[in-house]
Amino acid sequence: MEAFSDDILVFIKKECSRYETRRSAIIPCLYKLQEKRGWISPEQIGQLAVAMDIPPVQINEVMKFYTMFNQQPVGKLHVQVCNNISCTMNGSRELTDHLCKTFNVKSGEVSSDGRVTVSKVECLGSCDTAPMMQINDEYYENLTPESATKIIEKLGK
Amino acid sequence: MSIVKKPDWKANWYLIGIFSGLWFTLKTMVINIFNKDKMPTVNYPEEKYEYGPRFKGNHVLTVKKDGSVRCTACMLCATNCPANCITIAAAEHEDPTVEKYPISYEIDILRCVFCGFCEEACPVDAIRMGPEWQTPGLGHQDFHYDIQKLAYRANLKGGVLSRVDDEERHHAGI
Amino acid sequence: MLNCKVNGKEIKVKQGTLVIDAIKQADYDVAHYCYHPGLSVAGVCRLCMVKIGDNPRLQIACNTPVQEGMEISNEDEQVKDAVKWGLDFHLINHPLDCPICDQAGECELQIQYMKFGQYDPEMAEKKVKKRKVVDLGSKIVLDTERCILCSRCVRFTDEVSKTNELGIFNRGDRSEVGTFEDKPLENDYALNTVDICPVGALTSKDFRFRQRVWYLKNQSTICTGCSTGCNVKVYYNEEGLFRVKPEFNEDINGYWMCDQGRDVYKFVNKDFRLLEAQSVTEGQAEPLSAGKAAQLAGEKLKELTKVNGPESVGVVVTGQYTNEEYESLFDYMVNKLKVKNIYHWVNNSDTMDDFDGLLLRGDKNPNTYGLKEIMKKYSIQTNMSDLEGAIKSNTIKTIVVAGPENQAVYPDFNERASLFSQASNLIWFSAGPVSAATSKHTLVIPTKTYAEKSGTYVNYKGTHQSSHKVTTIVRGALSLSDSVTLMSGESILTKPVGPQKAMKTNFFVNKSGEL
Amino acid sequence: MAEVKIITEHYDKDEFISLEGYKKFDGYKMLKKAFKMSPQQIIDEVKSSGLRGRGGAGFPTGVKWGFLPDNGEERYLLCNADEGEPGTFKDRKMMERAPHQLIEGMIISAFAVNSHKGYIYIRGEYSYAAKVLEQAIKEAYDAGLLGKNILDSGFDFDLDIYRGAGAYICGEETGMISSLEGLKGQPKLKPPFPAIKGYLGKPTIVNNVETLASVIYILRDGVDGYRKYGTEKSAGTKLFSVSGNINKPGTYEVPLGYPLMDLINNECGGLKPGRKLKAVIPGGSSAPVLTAEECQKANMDYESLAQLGSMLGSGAVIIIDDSNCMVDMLNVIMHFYHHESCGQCTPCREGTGWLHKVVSSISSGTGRLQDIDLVDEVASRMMGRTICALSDAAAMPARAFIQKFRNEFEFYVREGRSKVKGVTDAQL
Repeated sequence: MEAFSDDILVFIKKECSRYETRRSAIIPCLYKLQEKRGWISPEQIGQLAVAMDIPPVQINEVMKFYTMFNQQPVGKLHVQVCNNISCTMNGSRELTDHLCKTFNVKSGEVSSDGRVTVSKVECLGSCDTAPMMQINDEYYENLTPESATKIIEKLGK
Repeated sequence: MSIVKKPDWKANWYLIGIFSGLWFTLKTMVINIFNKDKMPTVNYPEEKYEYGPRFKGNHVLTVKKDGSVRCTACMLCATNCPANCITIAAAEHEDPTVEKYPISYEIDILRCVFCGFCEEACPVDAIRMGPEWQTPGLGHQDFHYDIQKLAYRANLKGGVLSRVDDEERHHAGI
Repeated sequence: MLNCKVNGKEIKVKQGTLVIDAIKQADYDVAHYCYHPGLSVAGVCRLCMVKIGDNPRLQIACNTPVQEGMEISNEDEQVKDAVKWGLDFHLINHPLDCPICDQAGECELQIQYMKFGQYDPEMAEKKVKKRKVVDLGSKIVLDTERCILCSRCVRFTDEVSKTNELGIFNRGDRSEVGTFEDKPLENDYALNTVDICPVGALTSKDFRFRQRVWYLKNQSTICTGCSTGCNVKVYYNEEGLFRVKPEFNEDINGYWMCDQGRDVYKFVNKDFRLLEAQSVTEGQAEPLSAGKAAQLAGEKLKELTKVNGPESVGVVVTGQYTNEEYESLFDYMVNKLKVKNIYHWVNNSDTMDDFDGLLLRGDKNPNTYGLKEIMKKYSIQTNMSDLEGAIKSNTIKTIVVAGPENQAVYPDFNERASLFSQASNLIWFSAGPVSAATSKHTLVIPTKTYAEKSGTYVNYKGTHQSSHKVTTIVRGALSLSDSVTLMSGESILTKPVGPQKAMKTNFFVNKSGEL
Repeated sequence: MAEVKIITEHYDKDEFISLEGYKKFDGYKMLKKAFKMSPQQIIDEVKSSGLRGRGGAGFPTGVKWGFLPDNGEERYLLCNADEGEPGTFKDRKMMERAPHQLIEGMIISAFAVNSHKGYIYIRGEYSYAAKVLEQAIKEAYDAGLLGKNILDSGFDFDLDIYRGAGAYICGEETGMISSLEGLKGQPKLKPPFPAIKGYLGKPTIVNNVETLASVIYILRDGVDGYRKYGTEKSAGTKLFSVSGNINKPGTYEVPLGYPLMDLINNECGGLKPGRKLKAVIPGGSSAPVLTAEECQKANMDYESLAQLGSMLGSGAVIIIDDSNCMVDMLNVIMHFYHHESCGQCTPCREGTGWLHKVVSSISSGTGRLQDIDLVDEVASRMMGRTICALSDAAAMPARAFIQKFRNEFEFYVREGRSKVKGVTDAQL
């Protein structure tokens, strides 16, 4: 188990005093932890609990409540295709199936080379440009199966 | 308290009774000799009577597919037993999908009234009343049936399979 | 005081009372899982629905304070429908574990189902599967599938024990109660979570599968584990005691008790008891009945005080007996035999004043304060440390010990016993066997434990609490007062104790007419 | 009547994003005007303008502000930018295109309710919007528009941004407060309402992005100017996020009371050629669906839609044409609520799961006829029984779909396939 680097510890300290309660800093700190590897391991939660002086169970509760924190390793490119109503009407299922087939993964799983994870997510608030997907933090809109593949391949290089 | 009664005067006419009895015996014997098929009795123990399928005889503990006892030690049979003849000791099973099982299950067959309530109370078809009714034994110890006897006695040929299967239920999502 | 109407019945309640408590006060049943008077309000089970006035929207009773003139109804058709469906929502993903679930028989789901439900399930789809038999340390087993997520246990660890072990993870119907990384739940109050769990999600390892609850009777008594004197309920049948649960007492323990107190029933059971009296003369043991032994002891003491004088007798008393027993013992010793060498055996003087801030105290005797009161009353001021010298110098030749009921909390037990054995005569009242008592003339007399006698205990703050006899475990044992009566040559009225059989109630037998 | 651009007037200009550009278009002018007024005057102004919460519930903003207790406790102003309702994306547009508009609106509102600390709770997925806002807040601090003694008015206001992490329920105001406190985003019991006991037990006002931005224009145009648009009970303009099977999806600002069909045919360029309108969800996925006939008489305001048994919600108009299977649509919606239920109250936790299971068993062809009634029954028992409105939000569309498109559901159960050609089994 790797100890937290100094910049993370500094960040945690800063965030803890930024908000009215120390607990409010849990989400920002979890984001920070996820930044590096793309997911958060239980050991990291244990360490964070010590660093923040909050019971680990409360951090775990928060982490498991929110969908944006990954509890499992994800690929370098975390492709999240919106599968809610407007996107479904505009062909997001075909898009997801196509991506899964192209990169040879099942929805929610990491591809064998560890590069891509394709997952279905709920509405990302970009319904006017459906179908759309989010890769890591970026939105990609008005997709077709072909254009989506191109984008991912370009980013993967 | 018993009261000794003096014999009635009618008792003096006992000879009539004796002869009518002898006559009945003789008559039936002759009928039976010439009409053997209709005879209601059987030649026990050479012949044995076949009871109906719903006959409530000695208990059988059913088994699972892997051969272990189906009983989950829920104690409903013991609770329901009007004769108080079932004693169960439960224990934790190492397999978490089984969780609870009986380490000992005893039926005091001498107290049992064969009412069948245990069978009815069982939620997992673990106990049934079997077709056997011959229960000879030499001492009291022979009438305390344990798991070995209830589930695996020789004539059950390795055990009777329960109709309720955990795995099937699991797949059905119950 | 506020006036309100519950189902048409007029009652008066205190300011700030919740509707749910008002309904209970009016003797109506109200279904609820998440509400617990000792915890904060969560309002998540949505079963305690009531109709207030003409408001068409149902309210939850646990988050609504009573207001003047409120008209509360929980027998309305609308409420019944809400409760029935609320129950249905609880049950659709609840596993059919009743046969193997320890909670069966006292499960709130079963109780409510028999009252409001009794219908066939409408759910044809698969239930949500979750983790079963999760080991949470040495005390508790967790079954997340059975959990109805009432969050009582989570609130308990947050608010009462303040240890924050439990949490609810994930969301929606995938929610699961648990600890972080299945860490053991090992705080001193952990088993309270088992009590407050309305279903069988949390079960106690100690009680697990040992008995079905409907075979057990219960009786209120007082925990003798420490000087707090928590009010408890012991669950027992003819085989012995099986478990202890706390009972509400606002002044003493609230709704809770510690986990150590839950083990206090163990020394009461037959396996750990002295079943009959023993007279050991120079290594030759001879069993005899307790009554005989007490009479023998009385005669012996009378003789010894006459021969050697009352100064040669030392009496050692522990803080584990009732006030009544102390009274009779002191009366006999001081007034009849003129013995003044009465010593208070303190088991753990270093940790005596420890307190963990909630309930648990360092003084592991239920009645230290009662003993001190009595000693004051008879103006006895002695010091236990003097006794050793007195024994060694042979000024005290006879020792009478009112030994501890629970020997486990006396770490110096064997050491003291061998000290007392140096005196030539030893009379020991004990609930458990005393193998270390090896004096020339030893008489060990079995005594009753707290569950077998009635009496008064005085707790750390001087509250007198009387407890009642629960059951008889060892028929040959005597209470200390009975022994003293016998020792002084009088006879006690012994009622013949028949076999105490907790007859199980059999539905079919009792209601045979309905078959 | 056509599109009226009040809030969105300068959204097409890129320079509007920066403080400089924003100031060019009269930015922060209303703030100066506000500081000359008394807080009570602003509250009265907002009250009489008839501004209603734009987040979904439509509660009058001025009235909400009036609930604050006058006990000298610290107050918080929270901006609800956790826009999770499927079909809604107006707030994202607002934050990305005009961050200073929101900041100005917040300072004015904070001044009105006398709060000195504000948070913008933005949903975690909107990382770009969060960056834009963060930059804008920094600019505002540097320009003395935030912090101590703003524009020499003696009023202090600190604004911070807080990112959520992907939970629809945090759009509910108490859920958002929980999340902001660092707890799971589970709604809290009401009463007490946030205005009395909210964030950290202090009085708290939670308003939507659009609501807060509207305050600027109420001050600019005055009550009469604001009320020029909209209806008597639903005053002003509103942003509608139009999506689905439509030619020009996007955000449109029209006066409240605007006919739905006009919005579809004029602003959004109508349906795709050869398609027929089948249904419209007028206010985000939790609003009961409208059939094509109902759409003809629907006006986009709170009352008109309520009359039709639906609601305006967050203003997310989802257009469904005849190429879509309604069973499938409901399955998608139920999956969403099953996924997003916070798991606190039993009826919602179990009910959303149950509804999803039943609907997906219908859409996978294994449904029974009685399942259709079961959905309606289960949904009806979920309504009004929980802490927050999520179970209502799940139950309302379920009931509306079943009631209004029953024949499609029955066909699906009987035939095991969709009535609409080309739609295969649900791939969900």
